[in-house]
Amino acid sequence: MTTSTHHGLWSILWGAVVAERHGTVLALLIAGSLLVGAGILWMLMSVPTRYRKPVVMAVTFLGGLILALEFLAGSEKWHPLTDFLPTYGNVQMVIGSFALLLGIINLFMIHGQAVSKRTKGWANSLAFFVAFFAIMMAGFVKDYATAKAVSGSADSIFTVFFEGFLMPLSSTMFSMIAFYIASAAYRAFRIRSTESALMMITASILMLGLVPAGLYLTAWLPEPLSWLRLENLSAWLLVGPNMAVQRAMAFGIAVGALAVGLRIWLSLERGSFFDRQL
Amino acid sequence: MNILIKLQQIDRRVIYALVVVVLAVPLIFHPAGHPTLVTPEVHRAFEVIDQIPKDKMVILSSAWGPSTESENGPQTAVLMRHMFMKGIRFGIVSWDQAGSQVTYKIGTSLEKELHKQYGVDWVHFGFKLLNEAALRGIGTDLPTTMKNDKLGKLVSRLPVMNGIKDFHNIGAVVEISASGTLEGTMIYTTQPNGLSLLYCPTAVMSVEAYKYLDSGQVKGMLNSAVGAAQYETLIGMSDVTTQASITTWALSTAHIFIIVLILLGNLGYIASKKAARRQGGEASND
Amino acid sequence: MGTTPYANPAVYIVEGLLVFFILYKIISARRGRELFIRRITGLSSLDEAVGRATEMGKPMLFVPGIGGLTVVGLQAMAILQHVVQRAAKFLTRVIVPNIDPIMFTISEEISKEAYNAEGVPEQFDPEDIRYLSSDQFALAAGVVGIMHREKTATVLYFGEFFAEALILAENGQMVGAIQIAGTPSITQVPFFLAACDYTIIGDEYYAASAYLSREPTLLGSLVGQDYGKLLMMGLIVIGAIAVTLVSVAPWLPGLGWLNANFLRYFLR
Amino acid sequence: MTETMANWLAAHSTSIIIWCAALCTFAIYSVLYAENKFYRLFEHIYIGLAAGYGVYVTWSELLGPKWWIPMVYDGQWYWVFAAVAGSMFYFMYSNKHVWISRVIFGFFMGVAAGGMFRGFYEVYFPQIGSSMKSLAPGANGWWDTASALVFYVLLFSAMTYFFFSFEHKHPAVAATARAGRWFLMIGFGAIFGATVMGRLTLLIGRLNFLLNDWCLQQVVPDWKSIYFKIIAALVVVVLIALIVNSIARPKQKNSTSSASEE
Repeated sequence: MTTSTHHGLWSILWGAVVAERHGTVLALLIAGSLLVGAGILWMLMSVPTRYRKPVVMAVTFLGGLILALEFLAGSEKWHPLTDFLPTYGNVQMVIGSFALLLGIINLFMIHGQAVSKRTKGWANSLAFFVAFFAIMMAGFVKDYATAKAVSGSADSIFTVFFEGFLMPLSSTMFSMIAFYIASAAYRAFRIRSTESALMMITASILMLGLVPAGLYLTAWLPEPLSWLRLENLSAWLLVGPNMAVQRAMAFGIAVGALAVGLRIWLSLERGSFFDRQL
Repeated sequence: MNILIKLQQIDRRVIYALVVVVLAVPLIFHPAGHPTLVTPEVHRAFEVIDQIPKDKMVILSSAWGPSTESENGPQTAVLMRHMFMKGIRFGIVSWDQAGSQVTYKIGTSLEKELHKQYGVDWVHFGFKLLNEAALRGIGTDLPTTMKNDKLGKLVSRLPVMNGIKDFHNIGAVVEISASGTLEGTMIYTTQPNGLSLLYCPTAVMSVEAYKYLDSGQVKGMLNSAVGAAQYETLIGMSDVTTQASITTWALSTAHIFIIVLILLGNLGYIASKKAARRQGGEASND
Repeated sequence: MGTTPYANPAVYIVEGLLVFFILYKIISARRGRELFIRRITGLSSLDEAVGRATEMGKPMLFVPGIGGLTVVGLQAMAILQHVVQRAAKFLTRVIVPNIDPIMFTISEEISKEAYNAEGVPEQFDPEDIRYLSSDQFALAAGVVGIMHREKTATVLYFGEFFAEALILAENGQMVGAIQIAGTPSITQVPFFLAACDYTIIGDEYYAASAYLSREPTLLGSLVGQDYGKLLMMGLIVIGAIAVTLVSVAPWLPGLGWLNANFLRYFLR
Repeated sequence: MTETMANWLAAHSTSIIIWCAALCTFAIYSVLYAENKFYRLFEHIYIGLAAGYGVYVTWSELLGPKWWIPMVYDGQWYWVFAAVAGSMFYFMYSNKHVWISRVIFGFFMGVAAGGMFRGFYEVYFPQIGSSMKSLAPGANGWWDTASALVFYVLLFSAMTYFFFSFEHKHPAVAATARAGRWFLMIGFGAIFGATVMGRLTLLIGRLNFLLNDWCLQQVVPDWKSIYFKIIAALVVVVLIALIVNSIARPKQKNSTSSASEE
């Protein structure tokens, strides 16, 4: 069949493009591609204003089209897009990770300014830089140093930064919410209305029913009333009313997500970000 | 009456300090062993794992880091222990870099205790980047998707992977998570391949998961450390004191404390409203 | 096993209808069809909140959540635009702390434009739009600091929130600010309900941005979504009747057909 | 010299880590009393570490193995174009060429949207299916019918609350929607209760570290030690003083408002 010869031709061409290169050829290819890339960017810069929105729209649409078609048009017999997905995922992740420095640039600007102008608390900003470079350098040295002693101590230092600082700092920050939740319960959880009463009562039953406390508090209830025991009440609340309500909210969110997805995908979304003259 | 209103203005730092005391005391002095309560969703999780045939592997999909170790750590540990005891092979993949370290430690310490061998009874696939392709790959071609294990060895060469290729050889997938990763695993790993999914969330996320338990998209669930403690009861550890059982006892006192706070707060609220009404509708200090 | 990982007839019908409803309503709204949106409690109090800050001569704080450049975040920006315009009219400052560098540039731009639109560009203080940190809790710490130092009279939370929601709302209450929150993050709604004066719940958040901006696309989409939800309710009712009939009157004709050709795609 | 340093570090790393971790924990918790310099310093260290670690991990787990190594060592030169695409993000800092960053943002938004059809099918079709509950009496007799009815009432009234395109004027609709909002509160109450448990569990984890890993291993030999008793007694005394103080005196402005950067 003709399609198969076409297919063969394509694969030969594709094979030529993706063939592994090494040494000087590789270096030349990389340098050349960089030049081509710079050229593409330069061309993009000079795209006239009226073509800019269509370009963004097309890229948005095509980016999503692959995933949409994979599911909607794919079948057991026809699944080239499914086979392409792992590569597609890799490409996305690699490109996305280049955005990493966006946040870092901002942080550097803020703290760099504080240090250079010696504003109040600039020492803290200095600590930011020290911590930033210390853990990053320790990480790279431990991975790339050739001398065993060097990489060994870097590894130990990295472990100290990681297990001695980063891990406890993040878990402590997170655990601090427990204090806030206690004081919030005390000051804000009031029976102001039917609504807040319902919320408060459900929360209280659950708090007791989820832990052994509830088990012992209402264990004296006789068998015919056993459904009133806190653990049974809270179990019923969770699988009964709570489940129905969570599902109702999920349905709303599901349709909402579909609508939002469509608007974005087809570039129908409006708002200052989308409406701005490019 | 007056004291109730005054209590309303109690410094929040006093409440913070009381929370610490209420939690610290049961951490030092606590009843031995486990509470007897076991909820149905934990029971079902136990049954799913318990009935997995020997020729299949369980995948622990672990999406948590050190900041939620006290919730997700006990869940990971008890599931690993059960599978070691039953001789069910399992592989754990971590979608969190720091979490990979923590789960590997849990595995190695249990392995020592139960005389099991890494690479033969279990494998840690290390940290992998969470994306659609990786989730899909678990079902379609596990060894190729994982490639190297935590120690950098080729996964397909490990004895534990004998006969494990794709979803036909996977008994269940367990999602141990501290963030919204459940749906991804559902969409790309378990449902297209008809695999059983168990869920080990942090308490915050457990409430939203009941809709999936109802639909069978999730087969069983261990809710936070409390769920892990219940699971420990099921595998015959009810007399042993563990991190999860201590947590459960400490939670009991803390929850009662918070309920007392809520009650006091509301009594004070009512009292101050009454007082305000008596003073002729002066605004209450709410 | 048994189910195919690709689309089936039920998918084409249900998702097709949903897409149709949404697109149809968007298009008809854009063509100028007037669409109705019910009143959303809490939104009408936005003006009251601006007024209070003006009265007290204190700044307002607008926290656009901790999501990045997502639809939720962008809708928060639409609400921000509305708020800043009102505030600019009364020369009240609005402080906007950001977690995401991209959102930071967008919110800066929006504020600047809002002041321009009110004819008081010189009143815009770029220092009020801040990038704090990309870390969730570091951001929370920074926002808490701002609340206490600036004694903000009004705090608005619109966007995606996670564990930090409670820290923020608690501290806002501590400084005695009037607080309004709106978030589609269901797990954080209870904390806003407990600590804020008004809370816009779940889906209402999307309605809120449509309501405030009166943007036809958003309004149309919202109406289309309502039809979509009605469709889902209808499906459930049909299914429930069919399932009940199967156990009560299995001999009824057509049940088998319905089951084999449609319902089985839902009932796994 | 590096040799001895490596050995010393390796030998003492456990103690060092535990002491550092305890220091960090206290520094962060100190903010609960009042905002202070110690806390602010550690907050900045935290931001710095998190950012530095992020750069390291992105390189060592992502850009290194998935981009640099395939490109430079495996000869897949075409990966260069990923860097070109990635550089487009940075045009957001340019006033003139900001639109180029929109191209790459658009790509990622499109990707996020493209998965919606499959997502809706896999997540919500079973949800719709399992909502089709039989109203006929089942294994538990009429109890099943009652549960199904309760389910439908809650599901539909909560869904009605989220209809926006018509005024909830008709008394039936208004009442349903109001009931729906009440039922939602049950769901939110459940989330609140469970969240309390979750956050307390995390705090228990930290306290457990302070008590068992730090205090018991590094500070005092055991709970019966005299030092521990003294510390415990001191804590109780301070606590009582705090309570008495805060009840006896009317509320004052909290001292958290001390000046702090950013």
